[in-house]
Amino acid sequence: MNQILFFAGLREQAGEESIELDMNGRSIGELKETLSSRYAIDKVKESMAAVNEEFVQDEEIVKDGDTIAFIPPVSGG
Amino acid sequence: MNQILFFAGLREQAGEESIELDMNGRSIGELKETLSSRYAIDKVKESMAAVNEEFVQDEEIVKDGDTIAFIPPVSGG
Amino acid sequence: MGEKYWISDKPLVIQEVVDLVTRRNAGAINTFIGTVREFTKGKRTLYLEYEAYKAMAEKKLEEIGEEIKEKWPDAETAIVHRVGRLDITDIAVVIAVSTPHRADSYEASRYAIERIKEIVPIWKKEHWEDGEQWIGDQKETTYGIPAKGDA
Amino acid sequence: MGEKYWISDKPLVIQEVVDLVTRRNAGAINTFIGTVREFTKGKRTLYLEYEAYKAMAEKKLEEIGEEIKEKWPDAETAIVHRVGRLDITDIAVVIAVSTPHRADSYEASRYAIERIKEIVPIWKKEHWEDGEQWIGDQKETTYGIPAKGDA
Repeated sequence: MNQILFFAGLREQAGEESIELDMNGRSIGELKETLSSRYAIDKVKESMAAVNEEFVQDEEIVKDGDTIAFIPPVSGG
Repeated sequence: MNQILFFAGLREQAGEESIELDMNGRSIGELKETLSSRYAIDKVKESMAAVNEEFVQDEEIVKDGDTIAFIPPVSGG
Repeated sequence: MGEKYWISDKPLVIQEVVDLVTRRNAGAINTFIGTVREFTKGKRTLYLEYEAYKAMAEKKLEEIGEEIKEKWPDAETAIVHRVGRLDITDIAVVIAVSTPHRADSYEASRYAIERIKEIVPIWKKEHWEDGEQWIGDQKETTYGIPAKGDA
Repeated sequence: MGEKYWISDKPLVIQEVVDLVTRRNAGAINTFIGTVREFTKGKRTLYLEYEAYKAMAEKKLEEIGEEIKEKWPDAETAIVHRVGRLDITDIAVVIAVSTPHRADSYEASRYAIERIKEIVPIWKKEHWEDGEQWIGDQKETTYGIPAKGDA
């Protein structure tokens, strides 16, 4: 299983801080597609993704147990 | 009369924090000449001068009551 | 090293951050303090809320410290960012960089704040009189992995 | 305005200087803290002594604040410089500049420290293991009235 984390505006759109999905062997791009079409969380498309706290590209393949976070445009400082 | 102030290395060379001289109507350049030839305070030549806390050039004419300070190269900060 | 880069939900104390970089061989410490401003483009902010992906944010702050170390080997850096509700004039971030000479302290500190705005997963929500909104930094609206180093 | 620019013979407190420039319409505060460094060009400093022409120094610090106001109209500046004996890591100077946006706070703060080293009558005497010497900043060995503004 994989834990998917949402933050800021994305968390508000998702209505959840996190959800669990089995994405083993699938790509981040596929996960974005799933979240946006099946869960209507379309803001993932403007977000960066991080796997286990490191930024990754859409091509990244998820392994079982990975934590995936979607990072909307940041505004710290 | 005029009060002449010395600071830092210049004060150590002068052996005094200040001296009194009547420089009314004379220039800062003349005062430097006097201090360096008559008092052997030759470091005034590498110093800036201030009259009443404002930097002045050698041509500045001193009036009675003015306070003259010699400002060796500064090193604050 | 990790203890010099952290996210806090308490009011920030500038001196604590400065203490972390003060050392016998530094002659210069530059600090940048980000505070909550009341007016932005004529719009009045009532208060802000900051949210972080804490574990990753602390890791990214430390990474910024490492990038600085590569570019300015003599620099020591400490950074804390606050989360939660912040009122006007409250401190959101404190960066402190010490270096032997002053020019580097300015440059490295500036580098740190620019990088925070690029790669650290922290978000602010503005609360105005007539609404609220999560703010996305203009820099990050293009998609991709933030570049390392030369931003 | 005068109370934001002063010479002190007591240990400096960063927070006090920052408080003087904190305000609702500033989002950025840059501070520069000059500390006593142990080694300069391989030579070990034991301690420093700072001396000031106090009245003129405070006037010149305030003048720097006014120059900053001309160049960065939204900036607020406070500067304190210490005199007397300072040990390694003691703070000699604290500059704080607040501005609405961060770039200006860095630039104005940098301007302030450069101007201090040019026009403010403060001197330091280095005490080494094998001697002592009044230090003159390289910038000021040429004679003349320090230029206003564009240095």
